[in-house]
Amino acid sequence: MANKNKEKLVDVKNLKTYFYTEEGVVKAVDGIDFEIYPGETLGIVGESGCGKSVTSLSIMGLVESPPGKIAEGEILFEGIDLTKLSQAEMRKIRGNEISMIFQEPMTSLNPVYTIGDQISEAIIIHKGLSKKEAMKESVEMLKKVGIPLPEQRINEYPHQLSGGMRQRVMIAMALSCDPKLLIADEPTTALDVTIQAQILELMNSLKASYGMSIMMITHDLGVIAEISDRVAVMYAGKIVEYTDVNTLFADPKHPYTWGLMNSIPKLDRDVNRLQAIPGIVPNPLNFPDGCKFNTRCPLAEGKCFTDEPKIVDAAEGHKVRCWRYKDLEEMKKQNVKIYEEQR
Amino acid sequence: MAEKLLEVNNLKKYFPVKAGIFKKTVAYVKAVDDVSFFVNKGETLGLVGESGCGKSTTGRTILRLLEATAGEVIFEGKDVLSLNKEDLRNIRRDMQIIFQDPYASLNPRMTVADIVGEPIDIHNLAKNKKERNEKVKDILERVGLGSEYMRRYPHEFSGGQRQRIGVARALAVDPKLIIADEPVSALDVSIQAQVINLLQDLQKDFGLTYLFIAHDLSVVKHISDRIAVMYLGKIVEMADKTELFDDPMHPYTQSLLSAIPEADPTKKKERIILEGDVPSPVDPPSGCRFHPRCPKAFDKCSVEEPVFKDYGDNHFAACHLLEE
Amino acid sequence: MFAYFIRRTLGVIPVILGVILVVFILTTIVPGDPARIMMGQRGDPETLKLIRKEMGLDEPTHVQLVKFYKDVFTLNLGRSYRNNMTVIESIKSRLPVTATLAIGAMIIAVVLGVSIGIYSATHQYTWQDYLSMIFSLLGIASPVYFVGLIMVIIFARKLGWVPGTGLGNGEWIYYVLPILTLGVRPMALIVRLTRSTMLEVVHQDYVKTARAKGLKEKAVIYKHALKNALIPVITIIGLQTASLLSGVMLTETIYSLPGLGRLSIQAVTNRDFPIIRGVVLFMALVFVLANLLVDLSYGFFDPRIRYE
Amino acid sequence: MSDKNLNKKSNLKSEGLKETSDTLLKDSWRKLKRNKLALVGMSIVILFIIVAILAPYLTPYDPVEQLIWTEGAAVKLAPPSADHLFGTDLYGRDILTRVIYGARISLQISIAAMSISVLIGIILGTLAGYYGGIIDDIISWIINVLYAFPFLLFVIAIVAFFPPSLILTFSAISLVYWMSIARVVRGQVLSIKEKEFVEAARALGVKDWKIMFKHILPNIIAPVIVQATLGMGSIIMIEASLTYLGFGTQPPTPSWGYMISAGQGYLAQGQWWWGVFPAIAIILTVLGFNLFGDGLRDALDPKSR
Repeated sequence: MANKNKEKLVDVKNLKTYFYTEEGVVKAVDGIDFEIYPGETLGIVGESGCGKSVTSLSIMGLVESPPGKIAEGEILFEGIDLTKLSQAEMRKIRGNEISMIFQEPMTSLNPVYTIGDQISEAIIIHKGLSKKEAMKESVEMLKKVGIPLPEQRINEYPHQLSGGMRQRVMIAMALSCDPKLLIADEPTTALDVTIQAQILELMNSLKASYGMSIMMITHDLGVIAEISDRVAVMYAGKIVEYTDVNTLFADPKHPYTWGLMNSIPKLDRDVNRLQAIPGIVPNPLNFPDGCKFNTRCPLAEGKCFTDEPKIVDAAEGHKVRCWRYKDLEEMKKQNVKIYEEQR
Repeated sequence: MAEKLLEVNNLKKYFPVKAGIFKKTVAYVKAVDDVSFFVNKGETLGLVGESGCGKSTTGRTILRLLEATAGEVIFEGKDVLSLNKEDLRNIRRDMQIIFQDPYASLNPRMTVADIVGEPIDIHNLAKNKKERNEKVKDILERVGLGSEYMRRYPHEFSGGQRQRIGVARALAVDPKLIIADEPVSALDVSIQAQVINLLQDLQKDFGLTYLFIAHDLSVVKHISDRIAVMYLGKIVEMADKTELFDDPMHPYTQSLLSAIPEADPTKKKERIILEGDVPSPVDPPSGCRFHPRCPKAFDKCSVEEPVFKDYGDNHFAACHLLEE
Repeated sequence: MFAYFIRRTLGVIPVILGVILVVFILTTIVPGDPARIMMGQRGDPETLKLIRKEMGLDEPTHVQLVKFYKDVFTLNLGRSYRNNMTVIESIKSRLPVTATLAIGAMIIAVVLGVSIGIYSATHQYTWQDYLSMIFSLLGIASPVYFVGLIMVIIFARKLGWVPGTGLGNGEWIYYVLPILTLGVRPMALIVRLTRSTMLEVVHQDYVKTARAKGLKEKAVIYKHALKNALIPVITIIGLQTASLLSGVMLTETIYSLPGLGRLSIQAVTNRDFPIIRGVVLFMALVFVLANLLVDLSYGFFDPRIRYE
Repeated sequence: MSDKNLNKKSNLKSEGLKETSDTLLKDSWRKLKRNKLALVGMSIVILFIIVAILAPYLTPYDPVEQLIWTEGAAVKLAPPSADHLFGTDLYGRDILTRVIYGARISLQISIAAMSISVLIGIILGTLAGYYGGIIDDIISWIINVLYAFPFLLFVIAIVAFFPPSLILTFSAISLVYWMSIARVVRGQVLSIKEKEFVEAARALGVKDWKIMFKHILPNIIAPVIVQATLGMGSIIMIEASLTYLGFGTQPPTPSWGYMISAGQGYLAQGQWWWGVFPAIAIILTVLGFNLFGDGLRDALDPKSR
């Protein structure tokens, strides 16, 4: 057991990140546990407001405070609790051992500095190179992420590049100091499909050559299936299901995961109607009692409205947070469509 | 033989590019450049393409929210582009639009009742206030919103609910054709399914015809009967949806289909990764517009523009490979 | 970028033509006979006739207008009816005082305003932040002449640190209070604007990116946030020129300084039309040119414009 | 069964819909109430307006009557006392009374000037923004030209040659102030006319003028209110400066700017009350309008919650 612990690159324990607003406390992340092993890709999937982005910002120590604060929990990175580090210590890790790329390539680069300027910055602080050497290194990085004419590009400004190119620049910047963990927050959401395919391929090949771990945050089950080894499904600040990618898609045990998978149209089979999850995500200031999914869950009954389920091992390496996951299994066997095709 | 409700012939929409000292028009963005297609009564035609391919401009030009540069838009035998103001207003009873952004598409200072009631007032579809309110109530219920919502303002609703209000507004005039411009792409996955189901139900109940504009191929495939694929202002392929997905003819369609990440980790499909970015529509490549990125391009492609023609069973495509 | 420069510069031409037109209208719509107004009771019919002829008042309006345009472009703006100096000479002799005041005040306002604004933004909700907010709110709400009055009483009369009014022999010490007085309002505005744009910029994605790189907070603020935050501040500096010139009139009045502001007020009181025309025109042109400079400086701060 | 009901109820709640509907006005008021500075500003503004309206009922003195002729030298420049809370001026007039009546003049001029400015500003700004093209070119040109003049000098140049009157003062101010409103309106119209709900209205066949009145104008009211509130402060300031220089309201009509200019000479000699009280009145009023305007900007912004 101790041995296995040592292997973990990241070990998040009971993380709670709250936002203290005038209207009340928003429990954006409310007690989540997960781990990332060296060289693997962990996918975190969920809809807007589920807390997936806040999770990544918590790891980076970039939650805006006030109003945000890590209220509880540990984030162990190579055994060190990041939540206890000083700002100065955290800065040595950010951009160096853990780096991050964001959703909006259009706004994530500073419009008034050149590409080279922005990439070399991290190299200068973390690797201690001179500006000139760092610029050379930046050209190398741009080459690695597949940007044509890198010598020319480093002198250009972000607005001169397309969205896909900018995301490549972000990746070059993130990888410039050989991080052990790359956090990617919806890196392809703002991009077109053909460009998304390019970026995903690039990330996969860079992962192979750099051997880093990736934490991939997205709402797109397709991207998750494509790139992750293991997946955590988040809903209303909690992880509701957590297992490896093949198991998740073959045998989803949480009604939310199940619903999510059935609500997206498939390319390889035709259905007349999609099985939509009814209702909307509850207001974070006004979460229901009991299971947070109970306002939308067709299986919700009795206990679901009063007691919050704990996350349990439903099978070896398959965690789920639901009182009725066994009933769901039964229904799946009998081919019951739990999300009725209501009109 | 299916009856054509809408026929678009050689539609062009160019936007002037102004530059230089005197802001003279130095070039044109050829957003829509010689596009022809038709939509049959009662069917859904999906119009897909990546951002900047001109699909939304096509939709807006058909409705004359933008004035076309050239071409014909025939709706039930009438050329929409040559109608005068009065006739245009009348024809707008039959053609409606649903927008992408559920936040920008509803007037924040109007109640839901007024938003949905406005089309009824304009086209005098109700004899008195009571009838109008009845109608509004009716329509709201059809899109899954209770009449208790009538006095509320848009900002009180979630994105999915707002999109329903937008649908109700379009529905209020009892249109024949609805142009749906990316109606679900701003919504969360679980909400997308609700709105897609709604659109399908309404189509069945009212015998609606849809021109469904989207960038998400799986959504388009789910809802459409036929699909047209746009690239850089042109339609490169158009066919029945099963035909298009089973046997894509154009290399762009092929790579587009292969690029979609599928929610199935067991399926590792062969990707055709396209090189580079979509070129600027101001100065599109010569010959076939896809040739600089096309994995199968040959000499002729950069010189001569391929003709968009029927390769049997209403499977249209524009590619030199097919002519060989 | 060249095209941008040229276009902006050319864009100023219609505004200048308009400014000249407005100045003409201002001094033509005057009720009654300008010659009579100028000379008051002392004018005998002969003099009045002479003045009318000299000013071209006996010509139809459109001829007068064309003549006025010609006069402006040939810098032939006539002479004062009080001391017979040409308008150009009058402006030249008064300009140094006003320029010293205005430029001095602007430098103080920008340097202090931007620094205090940044400090305030980076120390949000501290007592220093509240203090600077109170100062800037009061600075914006206080009339220039009252600020000047209080300063004179405190620093000149009570403490005796600096001379009160007048210009002495033009030593710099005489400019201290007027410059401070004139600078208070623009400084207060710049403090507020810098603070609010900094707070806005700090929430931009690229600032998050900079932090994610592991940059020190100082580098994040002064390198990544500041340059972006300065763009709207520069705009305000340009637009403030006009209200600064209004302030000049008041400041010069309370400190009895022989500048353009005083000149303009004297000219209005004296009904000295050529001087009124000249000074109003000059001030408007200064504003137009100042804003042209601001526009051009965007090219330096904002690469999106540089590569337009 | 009760579970089902519970489910339904929490569903409604979770969709963010309260039992009663919030109008935009109520929503803004809720946001405004949270902003203490804005409430201070609003209180000052309300106080200012009440004082201006009720002036004759608030003070036993006449603002113009020179008491030294009836009560003798004792009331000449008398310091603040129980009888004269703000003291008296050189002519034995009660300064508090004159400050109160000064509020009246300020309010009259600023409201009149602002109403005209808003009217012209909305009309020209909307035309420029909605139609664009040559109409926009001309209106924008006028705005740019007028913007080039120092406000104070421009107004002085207008008022100096006409017989002074209230009407002249506010007309001259609004003649140049409208462009501040027009600029805001034009910018707003430009951005709103690109919104999809305007496109939707066009797609429905709504006529141009109706789009302007029903869809665009209601959406620019908020920024216009904000700009007008902030502008009230500027106009009060301009009016006071004008009077201070001797070009605005003429004595003996009580006006803050004139009182400062008359009282400034006595300030250093210890008779500070003549000049200081009207100055405090100006500062407070302008501050009030600025704080209230800023608060309104945040409260009326649909983006902030």
